[in-house]
Amino acid sequence: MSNTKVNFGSVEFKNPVITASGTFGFGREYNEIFDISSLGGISTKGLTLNKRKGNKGMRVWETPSGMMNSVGLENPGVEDFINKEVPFLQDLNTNIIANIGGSTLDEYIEAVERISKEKVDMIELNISCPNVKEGGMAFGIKTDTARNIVREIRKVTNLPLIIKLSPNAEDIVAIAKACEEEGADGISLVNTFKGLAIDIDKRRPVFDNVYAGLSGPAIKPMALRMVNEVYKQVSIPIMGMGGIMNWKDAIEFMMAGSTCIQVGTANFINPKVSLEIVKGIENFMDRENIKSLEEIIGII
Amino acid sequence: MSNTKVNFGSVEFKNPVITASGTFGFGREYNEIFDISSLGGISTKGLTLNKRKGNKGMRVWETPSGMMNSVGLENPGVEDFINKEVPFLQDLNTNIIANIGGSTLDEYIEAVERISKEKVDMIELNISCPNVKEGGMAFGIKTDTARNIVREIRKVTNLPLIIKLSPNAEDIVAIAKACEEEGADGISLVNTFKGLAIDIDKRRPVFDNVYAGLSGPAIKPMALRMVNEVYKQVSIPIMGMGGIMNWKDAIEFMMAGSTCIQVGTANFINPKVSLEIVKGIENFMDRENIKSLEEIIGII
Amino acid sequence: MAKIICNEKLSEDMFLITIEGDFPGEMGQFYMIRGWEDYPLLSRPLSIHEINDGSISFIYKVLGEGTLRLSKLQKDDNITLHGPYGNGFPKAEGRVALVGGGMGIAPLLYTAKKLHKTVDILDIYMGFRDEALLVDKYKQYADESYISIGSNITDQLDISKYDYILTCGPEPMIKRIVEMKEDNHTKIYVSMEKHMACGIGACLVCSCESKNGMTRVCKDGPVYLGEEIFYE
Amino acid sequence: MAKIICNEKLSEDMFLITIEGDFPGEMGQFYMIRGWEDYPLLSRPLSIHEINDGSISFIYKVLGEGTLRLSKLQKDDNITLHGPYGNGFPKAEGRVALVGGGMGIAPLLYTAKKLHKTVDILDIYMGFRDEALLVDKYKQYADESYISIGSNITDQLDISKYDYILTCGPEPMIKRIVEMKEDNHTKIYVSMEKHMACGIGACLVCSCESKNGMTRVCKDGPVYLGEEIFYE
Ligand SMILES: Cc1cc2nc3c(=O)[nH]c(=O)nc-3n(C[C@H](O)[C@H](O)[C@H](O)COP(=O)(O)OP(=O)(O)OC[C@H]3O[C@@H](n4cnc5c(N)ncnc54)[C@H](O)[C@@H]3O)c2cc1C
Ligand SMILES: Cc1cc2nc3c(=O)[nH]c(=O)nc-3n(C[C@H](O)[C@H](O)[C@H](O)COP(=O)(O)OP(=O)(O)OC[C@H]3O[C@@H](n4cnc5c(N)ncnc54)[C@H](O)[C@@H]3O)c2cc1C
Ligand SMILES: Cc1cc2nc3c(=O)[nH]c(=O)nc-3n(C[C@H](O)[C@H](O)[C@H](O)COP(=O)(O)O)c2cc1C
Ligand SMILES: Cc1cc2nc3c(=O)[nH]c(=O)nc-3n(C[C@H](O)[C@H](O)[C@H](O)COP(=O)(O)O)c2cc1C
Ligand code: FES
Ligand code: FES
Repeated sequence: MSNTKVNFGSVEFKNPVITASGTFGFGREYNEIFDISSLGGISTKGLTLNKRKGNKGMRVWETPSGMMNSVGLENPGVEDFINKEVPFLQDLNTNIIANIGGSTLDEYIEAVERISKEKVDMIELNISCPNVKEGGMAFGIKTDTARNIVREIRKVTNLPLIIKLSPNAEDIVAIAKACEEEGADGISLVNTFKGLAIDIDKRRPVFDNVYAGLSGPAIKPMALRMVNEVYKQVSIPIMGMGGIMNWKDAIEFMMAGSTCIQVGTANFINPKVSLEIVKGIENFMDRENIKSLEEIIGII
Repeated sequence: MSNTKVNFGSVEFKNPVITASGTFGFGREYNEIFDISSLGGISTKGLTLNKRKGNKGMRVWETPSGMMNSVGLENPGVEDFINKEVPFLQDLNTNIIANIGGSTLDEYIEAVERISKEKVDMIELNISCPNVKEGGMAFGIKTDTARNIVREIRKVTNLPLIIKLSPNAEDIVAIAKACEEEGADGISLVNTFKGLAIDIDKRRPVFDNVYAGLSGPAIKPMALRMVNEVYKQVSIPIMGMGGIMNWKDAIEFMMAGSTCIQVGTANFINPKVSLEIVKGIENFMDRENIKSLEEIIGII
Repeated sequence: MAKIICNEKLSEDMFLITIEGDFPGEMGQFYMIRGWEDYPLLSRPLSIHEINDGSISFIYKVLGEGTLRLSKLQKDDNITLHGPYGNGFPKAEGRVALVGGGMGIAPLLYTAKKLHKTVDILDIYMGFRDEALLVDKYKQYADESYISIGSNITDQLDISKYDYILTCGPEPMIKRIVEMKEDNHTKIYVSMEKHMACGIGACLVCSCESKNGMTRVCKDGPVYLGEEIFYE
Repeated sequence: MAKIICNEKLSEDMFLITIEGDFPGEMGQFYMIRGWEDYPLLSRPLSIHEINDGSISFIYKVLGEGTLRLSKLQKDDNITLHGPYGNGFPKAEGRVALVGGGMGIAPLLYTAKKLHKTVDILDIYMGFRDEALLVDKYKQYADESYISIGSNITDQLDISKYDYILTCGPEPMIKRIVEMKEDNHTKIYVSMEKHMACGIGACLVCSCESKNGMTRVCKDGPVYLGEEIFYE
């Protein structure tokens, strides 16, 4: 059987398939459906220093081949995560990526410091959440702001650090380069695209927060393009995502330059999809006689 | 019956429905299917100073609820347009918008000067075509470059001038403001989103040009958001577009801040869709007892 | 994937779909259903209406794209179900009333079937907007059944007669029932509706605030003690 | 919108669909077809296979999402057709051969039906990969018919015997035929295939360069004189 192992910088993944932050909780629910240890990794629901209730009002809206969400980083806070979720996650045989969000630089720093004392395999710094006012995404739009936060975070953690970029960034390649220069170990992209939906009968936005984040197959062509643009300009590895629904999409992202891929919205459509993507990649490797996925990463 | 008239700056449109550049040719083909004089206006296929053959290789690719195109501004050139198409267009009872593209500032200027001698109702300056290398979109990414081209073009034409913005712009609100400051009479947005598709069997991009432009329902949430962001910050009127498939989508765009709306990809799915959108808007106005569309433009 | 046994039109816009297979499920639980491959993107939550040997059924009202596509499916077509999800109704005891409004009657049939043998009294209240449906099917399990068409079914309800009220339907109806409560002996359980994505508690799009903090309607609900909820 | 009369499986992956209505069309023209509302986005071009009083039919091969969805449609289901589009085959005269490879046989039935009474000789050549299909239907209009399965149908073709060759099929086949031409008496017309969006000549996604400049396959084609085209 084919060897799906990939090295993402210094971290080895048994396969390149990781479930995306915010779409897989802390793994417990999906673990009731299949053995999630068979995945390459899990990125946790976005964590903030303190507990958050998230946004009020409608939180989900369906669009053509996409969905918009306005969860707004509802989460139990880092401390609760460490006490209640880390023990469960550590017993799994898969890589654990702690996804960290925040509203202020200090909040990010404190959260990262705290999590860095724990046995998680990686930190994914979310500077790209479009659903929290004055937070998250603000850090991921301008290159200088992004550079600054990565620099500060890099000082306080020795864990492998990947930065999750926003497709709403002014210049995603420039931001990725800045992350690389400031010592990030990898890049993940993309988070959701900022979108709007209007209830024409009520004559007002569907979401209390007005704008919300678009994910799913609708965004795939753009996400894939951004991965490829970044791949051509940076040397640190990439986790690509955005609308991956099946193994073919996953291979496209790898050919565009992703070392690992993340599966988000697709989990909602088929809870076992990440497992099926692992199998699909294995079969593809067998059929095409691919010994190592390195052969196809960035091949286009 | 309801009065669907709107004033776009100094130009009156009998209704706000305009067919989008590149999706309606010069109107001839659709005029065989229905009387296109019943539309508010027509934006022509993107014209350049000289004739262009467009891109080689695959030019269209279907994506989930979207399509990518890589036509690359194939067009007969401004002179041929004036000789062969303008006479036909002038006989129609609808507003004619000449969409102008180019690769260099000089090329833009010359094309606009030439077209300004003709009886077209408006110029739509396309600084956002993602499908021509070293051209089109390059002008629509950075605010300063956009500002500069609008300033120069404004000097050479007295026709109402609208600038068509790219969703790939670094800061679409800043660009829109710059256009306003430089004397543009309106803004149209959005052009297509830059995307990538990969043929995994051939291990190479589908398009010879690698990236291509995504349009259709997939992009609607993002296009609508951009229209709303621009509407909040500029006072010149907006023509909104991106994935409008029916009258409900059109009303959403108007509520987000569009004075007129443009229909692109939807023409391919149903050649009479623009007419049906006009009817749908009329019925909506009757039902909701709306006397003038001004009542709902930007209402959210 | 499972096969459709039949997909019967009950009225202008209501359908009863029966699917082949031995599906598990408790009263008040739901399945995430898709009768299509890719489009629309999300699956639709539907409450278990009935489970028999070798089949499960749902009733649904045609509202938008998803239920419209469901309504076009025919015998032997394939359909995908994920579930059962949610907590479901509690094992009520003593004197029990089931109160359903509109499509809220859907989960009450299976609930009635499960409860009618063990409780002392089982009364069923059903409110419809235009037309009463499936009434005989429900009556077989009821001691008394009450029906209203076009008016508030809650007008007929005296909650003090019951130990348990299990209710499902539009939020204003639920709210009225919860507000009827004066003493503490009647336990009112309500089934809530929220737009969903995952259906299993992972994505938090169905979260809402309850008196005990944030709660996921798909996983911690959809059934709650009436007083726990902030109504709109 | 029109109604489906029948949608018959001809082989593993080929179907014949017949649609109710009096549809216009010339030989070699096509329709843009969608057997669905919103998804997939674009309509699919299919060549007219046959037109009878009160019906039109197409044959298609199941390849991707669109043709798969077409294949699931049943009698009485609705379908949307826009057309007829394209120039179609010219009114050939004298000795005529129709040469089809694979799905390229689709437009040749209607072409044969239209031509067989007016031309001197009408021979039909059909190349299949695995299995011959519909052969009898074609034979009724042919003076001679030639069939190959798995090999090149062009091996049987002597083009000098004909005044006109009308051909449709894979590009390598078409190219072989065009390259056979030595003298000038045989006119070879080829039907080209390109991915399309509008189908009517407005969007230019089907454009390609011919010896006479840029040409829109949907509007100026799909039929061209063989020597006008640059083959790949
Ligand atoms: C736990 C639960 C059980 C339900 N049980 C039933 C049942 O047994 N019978 C029945 O007819 N209906 C039931 N509903 C409501 C049903 O899920 C919606 O009517 C259905 O999803 C509408 O889909 P659509 O495609 O027709 O509408 P659209 O408006 O096109 O749907 C768009 C999106 O909004 C969601 N949505 C729209 N309306 C609702 C709604 N009222 N509740 C939740 N999501 C919605 C859809 O799921 C979809 O994601 C239940 C809802 C929940 C949450
Ligand atoms: C003028 C013309 C006439 C045709 N007549 C017939 C016919 O009579 N019978 C028949 O079986 N096929 C015919 N084809 C090919 C047919 O259109 C495609 O096989 C079909 O569109 C594939 O759709 P899909 O959804 O199954 O495949 P997908 O690969 O899922 O389609 C994705 C997109 O690519 C386009 N596409 C894919 N393959 C082709 C192709 N070979 N040619 C053009 N577009 C393609 C589709 O239209 C769609 O937009 C014709 C094509 C043209 C241009
Ligand atoms: C409901 C939902 C919640 C999300 N929450 C987070 C989050 O907390 N942190 C984060 O970095 N990304 C979050 N995302 C973004 C996803 O991780 C992913 O980047 C995005 O959805 C694109 O991938 P997809 O199209 O495969 O879903 C969320 C996405 C969804 C749909
Ligand atoms: C095939 C095609 C060709 C296009 N050509 C042009 C063009 O020449 N000039 C231009 O400004 N926009 C062009 N566009 C962009 C459209 O005018 C429109 O901005 C875009 O498609 C978004 O709208 P839609 O989703 O309704 O199609 C083209 C779009 C398509 C699909
Ligand atoms: S629908 Fe995902 S948590 Fe409830
Ligand atoms: S498909 Fe639009 S021009 Fe041919």
